[in-house]
Amino acid sequence: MATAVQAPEGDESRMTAGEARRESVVVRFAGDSGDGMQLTGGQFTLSTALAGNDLATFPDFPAEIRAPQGTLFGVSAFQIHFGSSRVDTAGDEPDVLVAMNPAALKTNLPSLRKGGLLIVDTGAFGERNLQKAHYEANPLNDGSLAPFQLLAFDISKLTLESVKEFGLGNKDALRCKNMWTLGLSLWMFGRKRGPIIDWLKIKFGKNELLREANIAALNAGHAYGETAELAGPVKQFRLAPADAEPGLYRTVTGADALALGLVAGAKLSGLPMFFGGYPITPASAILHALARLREFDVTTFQAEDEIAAICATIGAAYAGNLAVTSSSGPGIALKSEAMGLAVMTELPLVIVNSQRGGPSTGLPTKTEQSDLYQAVYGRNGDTPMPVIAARSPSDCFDVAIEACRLALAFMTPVMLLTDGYIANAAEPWKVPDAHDYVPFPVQFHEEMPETGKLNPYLRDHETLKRVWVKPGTPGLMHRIGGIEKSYDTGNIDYSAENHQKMTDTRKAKIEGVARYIPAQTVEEGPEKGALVVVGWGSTYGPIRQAVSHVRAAGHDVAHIHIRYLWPFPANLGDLLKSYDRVLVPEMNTGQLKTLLRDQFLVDAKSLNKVSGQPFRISEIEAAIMEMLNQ
Amino acid sequence: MATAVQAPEGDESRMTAGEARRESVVVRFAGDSGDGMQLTGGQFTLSTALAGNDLATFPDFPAEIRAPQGTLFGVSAFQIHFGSSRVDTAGDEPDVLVAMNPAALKTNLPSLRKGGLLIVDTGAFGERNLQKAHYEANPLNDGSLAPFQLLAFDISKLTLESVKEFGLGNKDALRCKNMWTLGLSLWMFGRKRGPIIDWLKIKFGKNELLREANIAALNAGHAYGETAELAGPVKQFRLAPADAEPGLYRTVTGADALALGLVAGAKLSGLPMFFGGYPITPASAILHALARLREFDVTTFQAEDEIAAICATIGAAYAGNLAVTSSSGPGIALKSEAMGLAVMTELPLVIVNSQRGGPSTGLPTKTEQSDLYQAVYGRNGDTPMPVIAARSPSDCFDVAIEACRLALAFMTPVMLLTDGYIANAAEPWKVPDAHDYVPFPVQFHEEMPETGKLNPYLRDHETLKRVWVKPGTPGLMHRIGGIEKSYDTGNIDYSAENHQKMTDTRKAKIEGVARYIPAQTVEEGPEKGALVVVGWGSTYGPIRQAVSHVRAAGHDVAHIHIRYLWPFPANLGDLLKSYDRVLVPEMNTGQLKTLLRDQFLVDAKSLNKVSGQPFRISEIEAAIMEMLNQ
Amino acid sequence: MNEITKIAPATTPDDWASDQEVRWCPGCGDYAILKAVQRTMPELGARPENTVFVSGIGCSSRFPYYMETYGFHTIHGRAPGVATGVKLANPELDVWIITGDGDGLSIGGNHMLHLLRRNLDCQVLLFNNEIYGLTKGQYSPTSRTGTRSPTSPGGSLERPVAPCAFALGAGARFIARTIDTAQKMMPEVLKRAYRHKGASFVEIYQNCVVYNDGVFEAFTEKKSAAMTQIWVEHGKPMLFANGTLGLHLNRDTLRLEVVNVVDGDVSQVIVHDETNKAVAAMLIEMPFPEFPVAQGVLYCEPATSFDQAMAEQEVKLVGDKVADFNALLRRGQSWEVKGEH
Amino acid sequence: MNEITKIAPATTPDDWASDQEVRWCPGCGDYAILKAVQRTMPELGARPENTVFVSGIGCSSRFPYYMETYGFHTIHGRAPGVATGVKLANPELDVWIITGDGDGLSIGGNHMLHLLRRNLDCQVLLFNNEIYGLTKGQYSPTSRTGTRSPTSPGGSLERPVAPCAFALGAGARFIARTIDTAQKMMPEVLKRAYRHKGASFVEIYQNCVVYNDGVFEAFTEKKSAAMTQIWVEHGKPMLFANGTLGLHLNRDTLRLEVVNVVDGDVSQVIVHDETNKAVAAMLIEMPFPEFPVAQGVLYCEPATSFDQAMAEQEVKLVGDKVADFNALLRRGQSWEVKGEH
Ligand SMILES: Cc1ncc(C[n+]2csc(CCOP(=O)(O)OP(=O)(O)O)c2C)c(N)n1
Ligand SMILES: Cc1ncc(C[n+]2csc(CCOP(=O)(O)OP(=O)(O)O)c2C)c(N)n1
Ligand code: SF4
Ligand code: SF4
Ligand SMILES: [Mg+2]
Ligand SMILES: [Mg+2]
Repeated sequence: MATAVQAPEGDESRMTAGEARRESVVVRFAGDSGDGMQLTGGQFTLSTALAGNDLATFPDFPAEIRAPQGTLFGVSAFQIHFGSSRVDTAGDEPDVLVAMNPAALKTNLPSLRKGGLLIVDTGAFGERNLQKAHYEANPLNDGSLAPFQLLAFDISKLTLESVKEFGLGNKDALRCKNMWTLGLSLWMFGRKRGPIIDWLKIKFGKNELLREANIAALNAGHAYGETAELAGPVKQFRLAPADAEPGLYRTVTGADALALGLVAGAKLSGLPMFFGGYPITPASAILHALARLREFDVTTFQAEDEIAAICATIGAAYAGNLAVTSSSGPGIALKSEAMGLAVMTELPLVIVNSQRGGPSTGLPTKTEQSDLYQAVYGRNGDTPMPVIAARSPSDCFDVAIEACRLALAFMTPVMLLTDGYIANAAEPWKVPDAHDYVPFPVQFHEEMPETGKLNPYLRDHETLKRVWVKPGTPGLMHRIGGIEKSYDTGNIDYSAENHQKMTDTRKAKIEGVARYIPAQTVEEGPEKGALVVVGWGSTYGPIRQAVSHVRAAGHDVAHIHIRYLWPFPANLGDLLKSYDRVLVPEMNTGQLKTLLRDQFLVDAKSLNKVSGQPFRISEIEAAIMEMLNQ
Repeated sequence: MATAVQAPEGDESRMTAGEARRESVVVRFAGDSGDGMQLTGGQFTLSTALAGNDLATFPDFPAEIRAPQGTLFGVSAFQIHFGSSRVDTAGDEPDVLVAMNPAALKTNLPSLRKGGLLIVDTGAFGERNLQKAHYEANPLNDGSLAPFQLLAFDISKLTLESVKEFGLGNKDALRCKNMWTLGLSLWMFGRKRGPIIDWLKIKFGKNELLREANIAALNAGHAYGETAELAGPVKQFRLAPADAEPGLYRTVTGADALALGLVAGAKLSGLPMFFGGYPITPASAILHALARLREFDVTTFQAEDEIAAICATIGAAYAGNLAVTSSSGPGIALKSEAMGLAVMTELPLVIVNSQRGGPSTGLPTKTEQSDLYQAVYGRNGDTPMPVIAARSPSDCFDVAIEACRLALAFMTPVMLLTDGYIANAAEPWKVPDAHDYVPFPVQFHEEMPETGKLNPYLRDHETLKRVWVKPGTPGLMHRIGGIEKSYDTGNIDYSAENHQKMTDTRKAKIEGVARYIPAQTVEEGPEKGALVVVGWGSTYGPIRQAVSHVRAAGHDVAHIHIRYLWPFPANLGDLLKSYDRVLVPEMNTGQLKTLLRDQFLVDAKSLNKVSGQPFRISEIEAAIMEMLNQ
Repeated sequence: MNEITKIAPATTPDDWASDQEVRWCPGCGDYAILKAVQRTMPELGARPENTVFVSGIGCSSRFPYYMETYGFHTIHGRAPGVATGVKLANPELDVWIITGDGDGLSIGGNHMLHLLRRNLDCQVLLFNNEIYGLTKGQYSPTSRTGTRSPTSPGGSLERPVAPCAFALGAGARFIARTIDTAQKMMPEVLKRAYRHKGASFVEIYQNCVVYNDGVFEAFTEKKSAAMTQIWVEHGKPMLFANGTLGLHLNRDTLRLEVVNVVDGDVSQVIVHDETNKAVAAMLIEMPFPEFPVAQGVLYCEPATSFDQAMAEQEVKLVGDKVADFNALLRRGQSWEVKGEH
Repeated sequence: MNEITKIAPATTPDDWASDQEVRWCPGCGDYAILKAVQRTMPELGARPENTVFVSGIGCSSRFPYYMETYGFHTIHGRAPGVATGVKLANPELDVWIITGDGDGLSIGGNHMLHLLRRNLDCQVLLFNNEIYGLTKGQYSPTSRTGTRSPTSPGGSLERPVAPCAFALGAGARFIARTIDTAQKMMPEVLKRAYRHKGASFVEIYQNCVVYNDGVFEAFTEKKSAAMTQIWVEHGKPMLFANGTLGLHLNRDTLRLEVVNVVDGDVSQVIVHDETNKAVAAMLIEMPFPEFPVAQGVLYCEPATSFDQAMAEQEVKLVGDKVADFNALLRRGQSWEVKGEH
């Protein structure tokens, strides 16, 4: 069997056994949409987690459902970063790239670390595939891969051989390639096959043939690694398990954690949940997850559009449910008018925005943080609403609970920002115990007013939250709506003083939220100094790593990561002013920067990346160093 | 005939002939929705204009179409401020209040200047009307009107007498009350009746009976003034005509001027206009005006909703028209998603927002400036768009032309902000000559590309505007859409570098607009100093007056009024920094303030009024003085 | 909607009137509808505290303020969405939707379509005045071609949508029509609508005295009503003009015809079968004045309502599954990190 | 749409194919539709530069990228709006709307309603795969009750909307139906649609191999097609099964029935009158498999199109009025301020 094995040119360190010292490794699986790379990645992730490594993943797939085979735009990739110490990002550049066809090689090679290991299925490098990938010459032969360690062999053929006995058709047999590759990968990192085999048994259930063929391919790939056939660069790695708090762990994606957090929020409040949504990438996953949880008193409603979705949610909130709606940028834009209604009627609502690349339809499957303006400012009128953001997949759980808590504590819609990266990425999660959370049970208003007439805008003096009266309550019939209402009676009131008072009240209520949220802490580094890097949302990982690295090199830098974006924690302004410089890396053109400058008059500077890809640690490091040297 | 005439208590100056020295007078007509106060006001405005006074008006009517008679919420009012020198606002407080019924008295009295003249129709002060206005005692008798000069007499009865000969029914006859009152008012200010009579002739056309009755009532009211029956406070006033540039004048409302400006913009560009709208207060007036202008190559389309309206507009822009859509806050919110499409496809579009009281349905007939955030930031993704604002009714004409110019010069949607106050208010307008404007004719792209394939995102190197190719052009077929497109080919492109480049380009293009707009000037006062008052939109009048007054009293204050809100004029930052203090009065909770602080890091302070009513001059004066004394 | 309950303590029409001043123009048809609804509610055995009126924006949509029930005056066109949330969150509530021809068929047409096809259990009262009242008289989607208005000074060009035909195409299972001034018949229609489980669509011809006065006069005027209206009733021959005229279906042309009824011989007159969709379609679109305008329950063919289907599915799916949240959190493959490590 | 022009220089199907790689899943029914359209365009005598394809968002809405014409891939559900602007701005253009069951009937249902009632001259091709393809397989408004999908794991509850019934209720004047694989018949339907002046609504059953594979199989399979499809043609008796079966209208129950045709005796079989709305409604809603699925032009009754009415009104209103802008600026009462002052 022709296995091309090649060591890299130059003096780049080899990925040999000696490298097992590395604390972490980044592996990227890339192939055709039909090659099952997401499944491979997912299962590799599971085995990584079971091996006790910390990890972060980054699935990166095309907008097309199933693009024609072999095309550049049809490439689907899955990157995983895992290690024996804390892992915060999916990794700047892969150490190992598995490329299942020429298109995958072409689109992913630029990110491979120089000297990194490249595993290639030569069986997929035929004329047609090379053409589809717009290769003029076969890169395996033209020396262009010299900077890498190349391991090129005919995985297709090996797979076919390994499943021959099952008599599958050629197409089905080739579909087992991903399991073969996974088997090899498991061997490389010394992983157990057992859990994957268990999963294959469940997945293929009654289809014995496919089940056994896939298991055979997995075993064959693993066995291939164990034989002596792999000379040269490829050795087994062993990464020690990461230090982690004791407890029960699972992997979780942001979308799943968010769905679970919403259910937790409902449970803590003692309310049934109503979730109104309309499919849109990458928000749909939350709706999908909740649709399966009927027994947790969750009603999901797939509306005819985003407007109907939020309106149904508003109706459910009026009727006394914990109401949630969710979408992505374009859908959130459509909800703007109705959000105003929710603000005006002061109904509790959680609005989840899984941000994606914009403007307009933009880049639906890519990530971005460019809806912060929309979240804070994107409504007609003076229409304030709390905005909070999740920083990582598992953080979605806590942030979802917090969104529910704030919505109910203040009778207000709350915008929860997450993004495409967080939604799809997975990380290990120490499974919490629901009993560890402080419940926030809801008291509906049932008291008969002395006047005989309820004022639905009767307020709590502390929080300014209005009463919540459920239809069905005898004697408390009342009408609410989008027209300005009297502070004193709740009846329609256009008078100048009243509108001023209600506007001031709405503003004061939301500003007052700042008194009920935790003070801003510093993630890492000193409470004052030369430079602070301020982030929000999914830039958490790269910022944290970048600040760590730069601090390790002796620089005076701190990291602040903001969860509460509107209103800000009460101490944030003073905190920021205690640093000489403020750097704000964002996957947008500078939206948090605007908020900070407006609110605190600090000279915050932007580091912007709007490419649909998360920040690399190195990009942030470079920006920090540049700013320090200014 | 019982005419109660009362001089005010205390030492307030009487409104006697001596007062003719006053440079300006504020009159407010208030009555039932059915009393025709808007008509009265409109015609009084016309006669004022014809008399050569400068003027500003403020119609203030209820949200109800025709509220039940006599109710407080059914009161409709029209205020006019006119004078022999420049008039910038509709006046802080009326000098003369005409109250046609108890409800009108109750709701409008609080604004009457102490010592001002109050004219009341006693005929409408029966038991039922008093009750409906929630008066426990008749205010005409209980001494509560002592601080004012009261002129109370039975206008209803006088009107009935004056039209008796025409044999109208009681209802129709009483409808002439407003003309009777107008006649009296004309007498008070020494105005000619001729133009009003001409207008009545046109208005009632074939209905001879009503026409003659109304004319008779008008004459009777006038004659009443001339007779000696009015003792005491009421004298005739004569205000000298205001100084004005020579030329032809007419009165114009903001809505009309805006419609005319759009037509002018279309003419200057040489394009047909397509206007897509959906009725909403106070934006509808623009659609109404344009619907009558078919012969000016204007197509108006009443869509099924605001989304369809903007989408049709986008389609018309694609097809090569000068496309305009218009709405008010809630409708603009609905258009947010489609605005993103216009930004992404880089099509020229004018989006007019006639702002009204918010949030949500809010106060549809009241004015506000609270959609600036929405204009600048209210879309998903990084979606920049120029935003400009009109400051007064006649200014709408120039601003509309400017919006057209920018949209076409940069192939971008442009948001034009006006508001309910400007839309309805009237002022004298020196009618421009269309030939005085520099045309900006459009060149569609028709050149065959050398490659044989058009790149619809081919750009002008200077302005970064893309080419505009009209469907129907042979050989240049191309596809555009909301998905990110390649900078180089215009085909779909999700790649990281391309998205970054396109994002940067969209941003640079809009920021570049700053190079093609006039530098910011100072409206009044020095170019640097202790304090600058910065405004935008319809606060122009009160700010201008307040700054004038305070300057007249010797204080170091300047006034800057911003037309170009996004991007700002290139010199604005430096200009603002040349003052020690920056005060930003806005009819919102501080939206321009946010932009200024973010962009220039100046410590701009807000003066906010969100009551549905324009600022009073005195409110701004007070804020200036407070800030100066800090 | 709920069966008319016998046991509920009786209410009077006054119990259903809120303390708010009514703010429509004097003479507006909305007053008559309000009165009819307030008069009918006690007869339904409905309870104010279990009743929710949801509306959009328009003159008609002010309605909820005048009812002493729970009420939600939402935003333009979106009442069906809000009503859906209210009903799904608490299926015990009686939900009424009040909308106008602009609110329900212009901006809100899509929500109306989906409400009807989903068959949410609620009553939709569409006040059709063929005009936008609240925004001062622009033509609406139901305005007749040629309507002059501020936005159509030369006359509107669009062919109007027929609300009941639209509802039929949308899959509505209950379609009825009545007139603001029909104080005797409207309560009957409302009762039927209330009793129908599923979305009940009721078009009410409503006169806008200010912007479209008399637009329905030709068939609503009391004195000619016998000739210009036909009130259909399930199982009864379709007669009008005090029984002297009837509707006949020409089986060759497949079109309706007006026939004389002589000596009470109704053999040529078709009997109203409210479950026959094809005939309902013909009744709805009968051209006036060649035909009278059909009123009453034009189509009624019940099917499972959305809320009911949801409740049934919930029972089926949830069964006696225990909702153990901690177990849910632990679902999927997990691993234990030991303390010693 | 325009009459099929004879004089235009001939094009070939290849002239209508853009240089873009087609990005649908291998085996998707969209390919067949694309091919049929590209094949038909030359036969219409249409010109690529005068043709605009407007679409919303969905797999189907990618269509314009593959046509070498002008094209606009807009936003979800809004193609009718954009198309309206294009056509009104330049009535010379041939406007085609491409939409899906989600795009056109879920989020875009209202625009579809108004496009149809306004009767804008354009062709609407609705690719109905009874699923949301692009967002990965959620049920759509046309999905059959009980459809299991990521958002309806227990089976969908809603009754589906019937696209052609909806179009009829909306007032469409041209309604047709065809199948992605019907490569022989689809061009005929497309030609009729193109020739119809006004909004032509064409529902195309389209197979989504990934998320809803085979959902139409029962009546689209070639081998049983003769029994499961009926292609109607104006003026011809409604026959299927190679002429051995036909549709009969029972004049008592007023319902359609399938009858045997013996020895070519079609006297019991109704003749298709495409202007008969009532029969069109019945054809559209014939339950399968008791009846075959009706294909072809089900209803066609032309009326003035919106753009045409607008053009006519313009001529009438504008006449030979001179558009003097300076005079317009001076309209109304004005006054002169003299220089001496
Ligand atoms: C989003 C939005 N668009 C437009 C409006 C303005 N608007 C209010 S009511 C209305 C139409 C009302 O017509 P209809 O529903 O027929 O009610 P009617 O007043 O005739 O009873 C419109 C266009 C609005 N309030 N909100
Ligand atoms: C405003 C908005 N909401 C939701 C989406 C997500 N989305 C894209 S396509 C689609 C449905 C597509 O279904 P259909 O129209 O039937 O097209 P198909 O993919 O089946 O051809 C949805 C929900 C979007 N792009 N924009
Ligand atoms: S405008 Fe018409 S519909 Fe509205 S309240 Fe007045 S009469 Fe009634
Ligand atoms: S998902 Fe379905 S509809 Fe979309 S391209 Fe694939 S097969 Fe076609
Ligand atoms: Mg109406
Ligand atoms: Mg579909």
